[in-house]
Amino acid sequence: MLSQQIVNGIMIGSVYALTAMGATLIYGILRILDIANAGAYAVGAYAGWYMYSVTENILLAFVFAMLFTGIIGVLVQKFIYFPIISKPNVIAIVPLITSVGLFTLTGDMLRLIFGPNVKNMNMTFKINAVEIGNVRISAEWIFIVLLTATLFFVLWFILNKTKLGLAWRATAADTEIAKTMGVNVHISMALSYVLGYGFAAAAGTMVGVLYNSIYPTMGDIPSYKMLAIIVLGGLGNPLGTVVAGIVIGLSETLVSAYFGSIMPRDVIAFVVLIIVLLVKPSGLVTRKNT
Amino acid sequence: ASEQPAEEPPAEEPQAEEPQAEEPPAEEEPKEPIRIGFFAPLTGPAAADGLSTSNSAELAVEIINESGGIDGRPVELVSYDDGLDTKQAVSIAQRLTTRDDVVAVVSGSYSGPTRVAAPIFQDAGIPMISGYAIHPDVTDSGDFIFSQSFPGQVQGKAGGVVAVDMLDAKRISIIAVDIDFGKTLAAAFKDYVVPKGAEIVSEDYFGMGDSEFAPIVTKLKDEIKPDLIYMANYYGHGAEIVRQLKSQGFDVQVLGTEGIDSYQFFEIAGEDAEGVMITTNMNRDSEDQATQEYIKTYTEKFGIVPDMVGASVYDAFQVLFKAIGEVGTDPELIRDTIKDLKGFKTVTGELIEYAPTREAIKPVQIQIIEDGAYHYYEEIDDLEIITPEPR
Amino acid sequence: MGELLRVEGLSKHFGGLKAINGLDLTLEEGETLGIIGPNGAGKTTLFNVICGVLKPTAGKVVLDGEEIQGLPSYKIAHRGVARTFQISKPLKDISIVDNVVASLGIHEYTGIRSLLRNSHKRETVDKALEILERTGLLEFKDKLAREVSLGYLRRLEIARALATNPRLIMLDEPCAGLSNFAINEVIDLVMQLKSEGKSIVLIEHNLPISMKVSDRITVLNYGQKIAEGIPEDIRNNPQVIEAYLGEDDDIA
Amino acid sequence: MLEIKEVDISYGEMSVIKKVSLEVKEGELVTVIGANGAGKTTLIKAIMGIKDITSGEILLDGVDISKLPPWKRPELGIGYVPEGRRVFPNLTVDENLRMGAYKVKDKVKARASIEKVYGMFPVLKERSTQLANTMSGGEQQMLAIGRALVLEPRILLIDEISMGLMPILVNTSFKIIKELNDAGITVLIVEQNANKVLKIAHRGYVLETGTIAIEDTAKHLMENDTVRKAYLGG
Amino acid sequence: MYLTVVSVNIGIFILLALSLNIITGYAGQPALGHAAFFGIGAYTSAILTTSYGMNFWLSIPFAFIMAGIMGGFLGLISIRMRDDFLAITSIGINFVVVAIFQYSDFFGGSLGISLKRPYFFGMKVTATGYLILIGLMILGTVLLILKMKRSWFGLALSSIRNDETAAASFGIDVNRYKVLAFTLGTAIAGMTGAVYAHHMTFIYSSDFAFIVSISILSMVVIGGIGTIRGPIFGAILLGAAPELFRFFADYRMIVYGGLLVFMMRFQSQGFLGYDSVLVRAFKKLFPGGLKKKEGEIIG
Ligand SMILES: Nc1ncnc2c1ncn2[C@@H]1O[C@H](COP(=O)(O)OP(=O)(O)OP(=O)(O)O)[C@@H](O)[C@H]1O
Ligand SMILES: Nc1ncnc2c1ncn2[C@@H]1O[C@H](COP(=O)(O)OP(=O)(O)OP(=O)(O)O)[C@@H](O)[C@H]1O
Ligand SMILES: [Mg+2]
Ligand SMILES: [Mg+2]
Repeated sequence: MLSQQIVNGIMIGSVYALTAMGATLIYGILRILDIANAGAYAVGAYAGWYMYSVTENILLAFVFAMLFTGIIGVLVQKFIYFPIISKPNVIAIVPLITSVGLFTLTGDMLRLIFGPNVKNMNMTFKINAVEIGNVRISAEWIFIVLLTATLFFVLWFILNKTKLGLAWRATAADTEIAKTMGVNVHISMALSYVLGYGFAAAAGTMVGVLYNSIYPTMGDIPSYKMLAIIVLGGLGNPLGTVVAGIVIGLSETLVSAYFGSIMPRDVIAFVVLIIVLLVKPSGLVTRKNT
Repeated sequence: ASEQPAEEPPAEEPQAEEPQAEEPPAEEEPKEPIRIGFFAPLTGPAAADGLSTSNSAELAVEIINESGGIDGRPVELVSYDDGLDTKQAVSIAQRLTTRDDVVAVVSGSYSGPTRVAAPIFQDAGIPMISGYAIHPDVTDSGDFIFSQSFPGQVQGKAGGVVAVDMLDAKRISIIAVDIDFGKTLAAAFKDYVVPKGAEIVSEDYFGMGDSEFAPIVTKLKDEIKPDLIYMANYYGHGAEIVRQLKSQGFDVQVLGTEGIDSYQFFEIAGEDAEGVMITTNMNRDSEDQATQEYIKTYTEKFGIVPDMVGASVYDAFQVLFKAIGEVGTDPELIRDTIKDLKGFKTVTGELIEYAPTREAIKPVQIQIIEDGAYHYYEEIDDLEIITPEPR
Repeated sequence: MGELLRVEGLSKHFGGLKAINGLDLTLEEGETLGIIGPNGAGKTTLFNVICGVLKPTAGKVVLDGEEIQGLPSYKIAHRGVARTFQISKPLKDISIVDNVVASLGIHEYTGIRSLLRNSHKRETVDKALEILERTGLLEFKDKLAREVSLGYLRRLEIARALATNPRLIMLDEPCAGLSNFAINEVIDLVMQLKSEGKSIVLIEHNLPISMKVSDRITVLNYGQKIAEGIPEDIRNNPQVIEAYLGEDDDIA
Repeated sequence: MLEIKEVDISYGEMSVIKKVSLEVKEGELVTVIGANGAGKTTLIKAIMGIKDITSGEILLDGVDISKLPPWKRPELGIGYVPEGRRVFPNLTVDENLRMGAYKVKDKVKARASIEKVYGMFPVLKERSTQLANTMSGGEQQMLAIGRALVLEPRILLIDEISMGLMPILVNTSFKIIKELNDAGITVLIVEQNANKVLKIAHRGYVLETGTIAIEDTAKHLMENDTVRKAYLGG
Repeated sequence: MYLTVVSVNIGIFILLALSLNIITGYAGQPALGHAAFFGIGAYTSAILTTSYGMNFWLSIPFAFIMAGIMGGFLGLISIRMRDDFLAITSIGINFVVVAIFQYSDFFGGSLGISLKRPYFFGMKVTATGYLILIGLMILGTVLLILKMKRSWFGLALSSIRNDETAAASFGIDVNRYKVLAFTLGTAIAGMTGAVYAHHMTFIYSSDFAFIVSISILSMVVIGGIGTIRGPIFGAILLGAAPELFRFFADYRMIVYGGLLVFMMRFQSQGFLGYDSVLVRAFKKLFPGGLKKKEGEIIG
């Protein structure tokens, strides 16, 4: 059973990492704890669901979800976040409250448009589950792990290997000076939101497929769990996010399998977080410096 | 569907159109409406249940008004959204009792809001019937407070009957949601099955928002190997559990509760739902005309199939209509009438009477899922089992 | 006059980098010690270690015969050591005068009891204004610290240090970013402090200033002392010239 | 090349630059000196586009750039050494320099410029992977200068080059500026160290509480009594 | 009656917002788990009055102390962690506290705790009674904060908020003051919790969930962080919102979310913050009217 549980844990962990990837990116670049990213996750799931129910094509559903939500992301950053963070002397809580407002807004908008009841994709993967010894991994899960790995790699590559990534980090450090170096902050931030919200949408759609249920409040739990994950991962660090997601997935699974119901599942993430941070206040993975 | 603003007066036309037998011709002024309060979580995490109940409330009022109201007086619904927040429930209760001039109230909400509102109605001397709140303290608030569903304790016991007496389960695993609903049901279930010689081989509790059950299912499949799983949880959880069972290839009898009595359970679980049994209060295969009529009109009007919470709230209204029809709008008389109500037909079966704790005594339905729908399996009407124990 | 401060075998390493490396120093009561040395020599790090912002890797800091290394910086401040920051650290969203008042309260921060004591008594505010006057900040007294120009923030550093009424003042490049006129004011101020018997440690790259006010100058390089002596000697020290001053002052 | 015409700038309701006009011709090295709080930094920020002007014009090659977003300016060849270093704190030294070369399209060329800067300030090369905020004050200043140079600008705006540098490096950096200028780069430099800057500058402006008080050749300024008293310490 | 009950609810939020403002507004520590301490107070009082038969009035100081002690622990954690790490850790603490309430039978577990209405000299305390009590508590808290703003304590918190290293350089024991700020702020929240529990007559773990913390913080920020009037105004606005917005029926959560976004977008200083449009207009109309008193710190 242990090996199966470890596999379960890693799988769940990849869902968490996937879910938190967009928020990690946005935090890494803009230092905004963007709770509304969980709203994008739900919006993305609905967009994916809509496309799938019209076309029955899952690939199209993914692309549409990411594009649609990414565009919303651009609008949101252009008309809301950007003006806010470019004001002088705004405190860090302001964007956070904004994102809470946005999150409330999107959740309820979804409820009004689509109703409070669950929607489903009823999509079955044609591929069979893989069995290795007595460990069983379903096709959906393999797909999730691949998706997480891909997004992680894309993000890692952009952040560390491209000029855009450098510009993002510089903008986070000092927007004013970044501008004078030639960074068009409108474009670079818009891009960060396209990706940040696009990733969230991919996660939302994927989770919608996985659990076969899409509903307006589906972002509620990710909204805070992803905060725990990005902080545990060392804030704004994609590798950290993957590691943290898996650590949390594993902890939850193993606790639930071997200790039963000693605490609510969602709390495990925070218990792990608090313990890790007390020992290592800068998170699991920190950027190397000399 | 509940775009209707909270206090919009109900449509008045039906009254004019319907030929009204016992009434003198239509020259008379329209009579003062009877106002009935209602609250439910229309926003927030429980919005789906809120919608079901408010649909039912609307439907109940519409139907009674179409048939000429009560005593010729139209019924007006004063409906509020509590957002599943106790603070709001308190203000709503205050508003209903001091401003809105309602003669009685139905709660379409969960235990928390219903529980905090109850003492306010009690103090104001206005009867409240809770549709489906399970918390035992709700009716403890006083003699004006009733519960339309059987208490968790009864349903848990009934689940026990199904598990050990009907299905002869020996090794049972419990998976329950960690709120009053799941805890109460699981406890009552245990209390019944353990003395009967069944063994509870595992108990797992999880949070309301949880959707990941692979670890539990793996554990049950590889290690515990129960011959029955008792699920005291809601449709989202239940559906995911049966899907996981299927995906991990674990074939075991699942017994659920009214929590998964919702069409949404099939929506999510699809074929994996087949064979699952539940304890609930509505018999979908009932020959009772009112029940079939309710299912039909509800489905036509709202485009979705009614569920247990909706049906319970609908019944709560039927009880109130009946009482008001008999004794008018005096709250104390209404209370007394409800208290003495016996053998009243509702869409969730016959309401035998209210227990001294003012919780409904009615048969428990056992339904089984076959061909993507709930069907009759058995009914438990043994009074020993369905009468709540005094507290 | 006795010894006020002694630094013994002090080291501070950042990973492999030895910012301070086995440094010995002494400061007599009432003395003004100039510290010069190339960029990155470890001067600011020395201040940070003495003031408790950083913990030393090895070695001792002795103030008044007591070892103080490793004490938290607020305790060191309580022992009469004040310092300015090379990169200004103003309290940005409060006014200039309140920046100084905050510093005047050094002995008032006694925990919950401080809740009962008014921070803006007449005397306190007057004292703050007097210090602002001395440091040429009076006209900005009601501005928020974030609204004044860099030069004035440099002066605010000094004002705040003075406000704690220290025995030992450690100035980290107080004249950087100041106009010539203001530099003279600062020199006057330092001379005045000297005459009041304060002990001073001064980091300053502007050598004429250092020479003018210091009784003694210590030269650091790579975290070590490479020379020490009276100003004239230092100026002519070939090592100092090579590593620090450069051969030729004329660039045009 | 750069021409500022009747520019007004204010913070909120407080006006800090009043009808300032100044000009830097192609290939010139011009300095602005002035007391603390005179408005020098504000003026430079306005040219760089990170402080809005209330009225007036800022012309580069005869074109008004005052409405241009700041990130278009490096494209026009404007390099900038900001006041107070403003290095990107949690980027490494090398990354800071790469940011300086952000607008250099050619990767090879960018690398070459960075290596050139490393040549000028060897300590930066030694520390190329150190995070900028852990560098000493003077080291950060070198980085700030280097970051502006990697762009190989046509015109360089410098807000206090000598701050926090050791004497030998003060000289070096003025020498670098002079050499760059000799090589044809136009320079506008704000500086407290009037003695040194006037030695290399062609012309200078004296800014007093937001207005230009004196404008003359560097040589004349050095001889000017008021300037001598107020800015040259003698 | 209805208005009274709504006012009590708002009053409770005012106290919560004012107390959070001590931690977040004055000391600058991002604390996103304030509801946990509200809950600790509520549960302390509830357990004392139900399981130990303690008098309600006596339970209030206990709630105050208990929440303060727990808040002090968070303060200790805040010494080790900065900024966003602290913010998220405080969210975590909120979740852990709620989980403890929910999972331990001692705290009523998933059934919550039902309480009896308390008496005041033999009279059942009514909504009006609670309103008076809350009013007095608000008054006390406001006076305390006024005092704080003019004291060395307030100046120490402002200094820490601005720059901890600088603050330490002139003798402020940063750690101690952080712990004190947390203790004071959370203790007031705890005291509020005691009243809340008895006013509601029923408490349940999720009454103190993270979302409540966020609402409290929104009140502080919407009103104007670091002022006294701000949190009060924010609490009134957002506290009354569920009632005011009933008019919008189904759209009210959208209106609520929209309001937050709109306010932050156009008035990030808060409605009555130091540089807000309203305050500036007021200053223009009545020069000297809102003049900063000597010694009022926050700028
Ligand atoms: N936190 C740190 N991590 C790594 N290196 C550091 C750190 N702090 C300082 N250093 C290095 O230690 C050396 C000494 O720095 P310090 O600030 O003491 O120099 P300094 O003598 O004050 O120089 P300057 O005259 O330029 O201000 C520098 O090379 C600097 O890069
Ligand atoms: N953010 C701000 N808000 C309000 N006023 C400001 C702000 N920044 C600068 N000022 C004011 O503008 C004036 C000019 O400031 P500026 O920084 O341009 O001066 P400077 O000449 O660069 O001085 P220094 O030599 O000290 O750097 C000063 O009086 C200052 O008080
Ligand atoms: Mg230094
Ligand atoms: Mg300047």
